[in-house]
Amino acid sequence: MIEFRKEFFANERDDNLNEIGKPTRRQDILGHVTGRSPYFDDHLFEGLLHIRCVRSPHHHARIRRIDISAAEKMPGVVRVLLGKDVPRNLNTLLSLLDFGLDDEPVLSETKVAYKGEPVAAIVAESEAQARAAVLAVKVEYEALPHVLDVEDAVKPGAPVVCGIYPTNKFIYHGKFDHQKLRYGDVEEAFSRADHIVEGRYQMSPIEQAPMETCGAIAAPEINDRYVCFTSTQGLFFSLGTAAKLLTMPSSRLHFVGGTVGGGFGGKVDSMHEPLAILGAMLTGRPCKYAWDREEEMQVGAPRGAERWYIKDGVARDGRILARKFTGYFDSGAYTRLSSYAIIKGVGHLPGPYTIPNVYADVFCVYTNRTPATAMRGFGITGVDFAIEAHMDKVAEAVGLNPIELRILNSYRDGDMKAHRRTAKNCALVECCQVVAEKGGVALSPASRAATSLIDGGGERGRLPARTATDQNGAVSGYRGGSYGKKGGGASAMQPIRMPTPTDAARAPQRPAAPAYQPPAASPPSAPPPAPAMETPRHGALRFSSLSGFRRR
Amino acid sequence: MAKKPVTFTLNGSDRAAFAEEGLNLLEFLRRGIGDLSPKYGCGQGACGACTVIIDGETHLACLTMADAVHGRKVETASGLANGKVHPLQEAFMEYFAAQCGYCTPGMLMSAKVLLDRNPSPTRADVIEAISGNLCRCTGYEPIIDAILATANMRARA
Amino acid sequence: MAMHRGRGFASINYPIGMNLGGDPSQALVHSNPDGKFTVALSSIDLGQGMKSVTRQIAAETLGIPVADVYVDTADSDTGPHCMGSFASRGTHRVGNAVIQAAQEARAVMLEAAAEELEVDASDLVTDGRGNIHVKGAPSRSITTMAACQAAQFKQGRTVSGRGIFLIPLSEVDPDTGEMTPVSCFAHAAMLVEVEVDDETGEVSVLDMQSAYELGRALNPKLVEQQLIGGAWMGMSHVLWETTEPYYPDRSHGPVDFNHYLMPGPGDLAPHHISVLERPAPDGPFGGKGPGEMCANPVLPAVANAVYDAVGVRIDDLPITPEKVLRGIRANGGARPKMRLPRAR
Amino acid sequence: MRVESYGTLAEAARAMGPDAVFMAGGTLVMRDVNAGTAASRIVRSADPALREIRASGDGFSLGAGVTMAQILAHRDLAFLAPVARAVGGPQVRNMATIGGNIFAHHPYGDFAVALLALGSRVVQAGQGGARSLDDVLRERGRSGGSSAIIAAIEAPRPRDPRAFGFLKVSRIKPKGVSVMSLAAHLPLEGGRIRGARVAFGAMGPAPLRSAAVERVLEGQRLDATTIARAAQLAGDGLDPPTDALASAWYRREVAGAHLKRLLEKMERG
Repeated sequence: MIEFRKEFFANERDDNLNEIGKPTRRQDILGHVTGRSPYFDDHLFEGLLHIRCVRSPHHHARIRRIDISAAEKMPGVVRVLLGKDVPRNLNTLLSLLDFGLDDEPVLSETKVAYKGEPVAAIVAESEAQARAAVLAVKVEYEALPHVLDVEDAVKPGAPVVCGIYPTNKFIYHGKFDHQKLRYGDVEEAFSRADHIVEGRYQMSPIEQAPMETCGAIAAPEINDRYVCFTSTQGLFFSLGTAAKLLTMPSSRLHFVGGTVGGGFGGKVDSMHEPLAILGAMLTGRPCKYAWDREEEMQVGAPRGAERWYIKDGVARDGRILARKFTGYFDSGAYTRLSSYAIIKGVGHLPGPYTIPNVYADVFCVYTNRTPATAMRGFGITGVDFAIEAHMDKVAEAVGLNPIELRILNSYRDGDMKAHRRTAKNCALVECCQVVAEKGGVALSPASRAATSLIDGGGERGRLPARTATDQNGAVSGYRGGSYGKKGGGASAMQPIRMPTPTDAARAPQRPAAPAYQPPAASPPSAPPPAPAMETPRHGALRFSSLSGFRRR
Repeated sequence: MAKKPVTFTLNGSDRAAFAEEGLNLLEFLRRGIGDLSPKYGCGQGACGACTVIIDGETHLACLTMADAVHGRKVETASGLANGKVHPLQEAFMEYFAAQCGYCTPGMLMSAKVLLDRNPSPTRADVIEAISGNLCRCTGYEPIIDAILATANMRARA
Repeated sequence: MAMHRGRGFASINYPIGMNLGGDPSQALVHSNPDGKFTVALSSIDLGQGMKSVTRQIAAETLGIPVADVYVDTADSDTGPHCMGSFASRGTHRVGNAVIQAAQEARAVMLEAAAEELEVDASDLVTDGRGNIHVKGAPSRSITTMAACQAAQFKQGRTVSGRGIFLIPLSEVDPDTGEMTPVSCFAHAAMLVEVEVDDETGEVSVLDMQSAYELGRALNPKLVEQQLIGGAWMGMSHVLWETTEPYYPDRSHGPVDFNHYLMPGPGDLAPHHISVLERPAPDGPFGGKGPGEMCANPVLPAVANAVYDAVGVRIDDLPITPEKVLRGIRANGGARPKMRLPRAR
Repeated sequence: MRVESYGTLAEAARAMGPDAVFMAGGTLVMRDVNAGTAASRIVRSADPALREIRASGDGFSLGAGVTMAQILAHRDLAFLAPVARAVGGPQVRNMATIGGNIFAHHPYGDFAVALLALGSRVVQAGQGGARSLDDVLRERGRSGGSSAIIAAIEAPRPRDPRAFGFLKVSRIKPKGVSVMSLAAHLPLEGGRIRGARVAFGAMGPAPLRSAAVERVLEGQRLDATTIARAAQLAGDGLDPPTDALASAWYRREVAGAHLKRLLEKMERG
């Protein structure tokens, strides 16, 4: 039951195109219905070996000893992999963007920080043999106190989950233990509000649950290369991660994928490719490493849980004068993508509304649980639940129909947003109006007449006269840098010209070299000098500030 | 591990191969025979991605021991198109009843048995018939529509 | 026992792409000698339709039928770099890269045609059906096949093009959070009707009325796929799903699809969708990317509907029958609100 | 792991031991095989008796290898069709057996709940006579397993099929595992209940009967007052587990509501 309301924004579109806008069948559909679409596991190899991991039964424990002698003698076992076999056994996913510190090993050597963390990997002739050998690896653990709740984890004296971030909080900009948003002065606005509405919201961890579990098959390819068939959502992302962990030039890696049985964000983490390739390197044979469903659900990274506190100051007529957020993202034991999800979330606050005073402190918190990662709606789904459940409470507090409240506060073209950029291309008012009409909800004449196109801007488009800032959560010992300010910032802020279909004759635009390059590739031109960001705290480890997406 | 010869019919052709003791039919079909259309989704009997038809009934290949098909007729999605695509396949294409496509082969097997037994199913019949096949992408609606459309098309023909 | 109906509303917007930029995607387009084109990408089709939508974008830009284009994805030896398929970036970032590559290839094809027709390339247009002709003079034409053959075998031109799309990295001000998060937003509003059983706390979704604004719908059927499936996932998130049912306690984590709960085909609710299309100024043909945002409005709308039905606010997801029942008990019974009455 | 196949059930029974598990439909055992957690010996039997259904006027006997699909297809067992349909999806019903259902661990085993309410007896392979299902399930609840093989289930047929009722409560429709399942057999004599049997599934380590509810129903008419009193006592004697689907608190809390719904449905006929 779908209708296209072409009357909206009709003058902004040319609806007479040849192929765009047509309900063309999917290019891949014949393969899907005949069962011939080639997913990563649909490649057969002679002599395929199977990898399965030995996993921590503890939330948090020191590893005293790993004894693989019995496992090595088990039938079908070809090799047992340990952390020391991984050429560079520490990574953080976004290091490819120079974002954050390496914090997570492929196979842990010293301690485990969540139940299910891998400490060794069996490479065997059959999956059944690999499973049997997993049980034969003897790991001696010394259990450590653990912490599972985000607010417990940020209390002084909480067990340290990941030593690289000793306060269990990701460090933003080398400056604060959280990401701030400061726009206007919420406290001042609260003092003159007619209503204060407060709420606490909790999202649950959610599994992406693609029908195909995550996995990869790697095999020695001709001429000293490795081919890797993978379910990854980012082919070069996984290739770059594997190249880094295996200290191997990207030119020796040949990744094949592109046809994936669902992802929803759960196939970005690149856990499988490096281990499968390592297996192939050390055995000289094709190796498959894939999660079974149980692993997919409990050691595969979920959409992390988020906890949000929202406080609104509201005028009698329903206008929201101020909104304050405190957010905790449960990152689990390592960073993966949570730190970035927060940036995306903070850029999204306070939701699709024009509110003159906005404040947020958002923490990326480490706990002793499975690391979280991306999922459909990355950084947004959780806070949108909080905002919109909260809006319902605000509507009740001021006695307004919930749709009227949204339209009243909705952002419009030309409004200033809390991240200090002007809103454009808005359409929230219209969506609300269409749904009200379909659902038979009566709107006031003012709400019916509202539009995203002309009601905004003016006073609504101006920055606040004053913004209250603070140094809460300032950290020392980190030296933050800022990509933007150290060469490149100016260009980064320039508007970009987009290629348009009516623009055929124009010479193709060639932006500057991409910021991310595979680690082993030699730069095509002299890179800009790297800002001095070495952290004095962590020796060789390098810290990039939050926005320190440094060029190499 | 002991190996047993298994002789059976796959999509109308005689097949024979050795199966290791305890090997499930899914792995046997995929790696032993080379029919990659049944998919691994869980190995627990809970998702239906490995659904195949054995002697006219849907079974979960992951929970079937390979040698259990000895002397029996097995059908998989790769055999559904016989020279030209099956009406169900045509309807799945037309109704956009697949996104990632991973559940599609199993879904088609369940749909085929439904229509073979009940040429004019109700929506509730279709829902019951596909209840053992999970889909994470489509929200099921287009799949239900495609199966009902196939039945309607056949009724008209 | 009583069943209580309630309606809940939510509206959202959604930022398209990795929010700070710095996430390039590339595309290569080239023609076979007979005018059939291949688009080489390393982008991933997870089911969202990456291959299909870039195929339509390439065909539109080249000015040829969609059947003359095939998209090859994800071989790192042949497909140029792409950050990947996440953050709703596929349509927007890769689509723009494909346009740029296809424009370059199209320009060569038109030059080849111009040489054959002995006219100026700038006077040529494509008809989208495999022909190139002089603007206003359809009889002075050449097929795209002939043009590409001429380019290859007579003129020695490669009918090919390269494309990249990059929104450069931007910075975040640590003190204020000032940033340039994204270049375009999609929008949605959703009205959900639920029924709540006050003896068991069970919630059924009865109906969804939605409006989604997602830029131009590049392929309306692909858009429909995302919206129907995405709203189902939203319903699933709010009422069923969790890997840790007793979070933050880790016990009883599901390890199979019998315990990891998602609505079955018998739990569906009719979903009445209206699509609005306000083209994104920087999107490929104005497209934005409906893939992620479609689920988001359902979560709060259902929570708000549960409150409307029985007067229980559940602010912890998922909204299980147990939480609803505990809330009803705490209130001493259901307290229907009926805050979104139907106008007469 | 070794897989052993035997022509007759008697041979299979002799082959059983603490290191062995009997596999019928495979829905439980193969999952363990796939996960590498199965017993070291898998015993199977192709004995045709396992698949036999015998139905007579007063009773019926189901071979332990009879599948849910066979029950659904059997005309004379129509009153059990709603129970069989509540087990798994179509594929599972084509595979899952009566015998397996009796050994199925929480939250599976809905069919056993119905068999328990019917007063079934279990015929074990290689052993004379039959034991009550109550005893077999109680033993299973305590020890968790058994190395005996079930050959068949015998049960009396309700004289009036309306005296038998079944309800499965699940979070997912139409195929989901049990929050709980309930079965009641309430034969009427002169309008009063005689020989009430009420069983719950997913409310203890194994399906179990509710003595308190049965006592309240016994000798009464099935009317609103009786139903309300039964519903109040529904939680008594149950020991529901907490799992991903529901907590013990919730299961206990809604047992009465669901029992009331089942009894009201039976009252309506």
